[in-house]
Amino acid sequence: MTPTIRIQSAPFDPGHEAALIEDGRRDIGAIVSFTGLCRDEDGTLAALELEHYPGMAEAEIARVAEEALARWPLSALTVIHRHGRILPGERIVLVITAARHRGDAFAAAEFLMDYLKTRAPFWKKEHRADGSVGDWVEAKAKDDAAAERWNK
Amino acid sequence: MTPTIRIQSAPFDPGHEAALIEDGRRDIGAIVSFTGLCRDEDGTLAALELEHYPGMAEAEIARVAEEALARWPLSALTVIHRHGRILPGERIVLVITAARHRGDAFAAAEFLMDYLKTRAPFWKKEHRADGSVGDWVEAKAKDDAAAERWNK
Amino acid sequence: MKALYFAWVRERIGRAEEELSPPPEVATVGELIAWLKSRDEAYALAFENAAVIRTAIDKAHVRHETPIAGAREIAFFPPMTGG
Amino acid sequence: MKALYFAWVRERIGRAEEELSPPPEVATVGELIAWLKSRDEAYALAFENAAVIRTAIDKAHVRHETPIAGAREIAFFPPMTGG
Repeated sequence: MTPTIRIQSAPFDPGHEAALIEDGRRDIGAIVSFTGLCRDEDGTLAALELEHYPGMAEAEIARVAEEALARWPLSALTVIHRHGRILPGERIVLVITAARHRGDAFAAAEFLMDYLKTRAPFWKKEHRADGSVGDWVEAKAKDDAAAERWNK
Repeated sequence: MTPTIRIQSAPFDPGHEAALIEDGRRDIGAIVSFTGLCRDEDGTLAALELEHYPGMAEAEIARVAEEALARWPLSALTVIHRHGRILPGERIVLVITAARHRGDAFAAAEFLMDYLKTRAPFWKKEHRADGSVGDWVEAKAKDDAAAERWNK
Repeated sequence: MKALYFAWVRERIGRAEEELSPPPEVATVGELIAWLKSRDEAYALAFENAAVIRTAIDKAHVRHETPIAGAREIAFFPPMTGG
Repeated sequence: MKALYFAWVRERIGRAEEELSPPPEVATVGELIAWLKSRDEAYALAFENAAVIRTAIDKAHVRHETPIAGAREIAFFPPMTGG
């Protein structure tokens, strides 16, 4: 099974991507779809600018996907990550896992997100609503800890 | 926040339901969508007949949803469960959780599925491809164990 | 009180619902099951392994030790297999 | 070898890529960082906290102890914040 991996500036449609996986199959019992969105609770963010390392982003996500396929019996796997300018409320990342059983689909999706957060070469810069260029988003220790738990 | 809960015989569209949750919001960082499908790997199943206890199905899912809302800070929550005749490859159940952070959305979705499996009053009967009426699907000890882990 | 039966409990008893008027000494869900079981072969078959039977009073799960006093609707069914 | 810089490493150095020809005694990624740091103030600022700098050789993550021999492309960047 070859995972679907795309790095793109264009928006994506999670429902469409899941339907592509389901289509015509009778062997999938569980589909888990994770969508990560650009959040701005206090109204100070104009946009996030997502920089990435072309070539390595695809390669690294492919390595993480292979790791997931080695750990869990998956029927299908899709990862889409946007780059460029992303507005509050817009989707940034999509992970879809399909499996016979729900436990495998859930575990693989969570693993993929934890690893993408800490290993995929993307960096977020904030553009503020007041027109100024804000800071680069700082990596969170919480994300490292989340990825670390899969090594136990 | 009032969860969306629907028990219906009609099909549902997971992408549409997630889009309804996302629409116009800037405070959601993570959406986890779980779809459970009717599986038939060996081609012997014509359909599943899903019997349910009207009234109690809605009430019990509402109780499980309230329990999830008490445990995790969720921005939105949708549960849809079909009843009646369901063909292989068709969707049976949908759980969508939205939260600021992905850990809460993942945990709540998995909790909801584990509890739905063991507490929601639905029963599956198999109709075989050879025209015969098959068995009632037996409850799995694995599902009880999965629900039990949330009590720790 | 109204009794409801689901899945193979319903099939074995041969009906989906009925009115029950148990004698006053039947105080708990478990005693109601024992009373039903003694009615005829169909009930005996439905409740032959009483320990696996799940029960709900007024649309909420209850245990076999739960008193039935005040119940308007009581349901009997196998372990759930939804989701 | 080709060097690539991303995010605030790129901003501090003031360019996204360049060709590097380190002297032969520069054997590891960490030594390459130390060599770059000594070039001028921009590099010194970019690599002031060398421990946080992540590195990749030919599009795969490597540690600061990794030898650079044979590397065609080496990239320097802050901890990732995608997803």
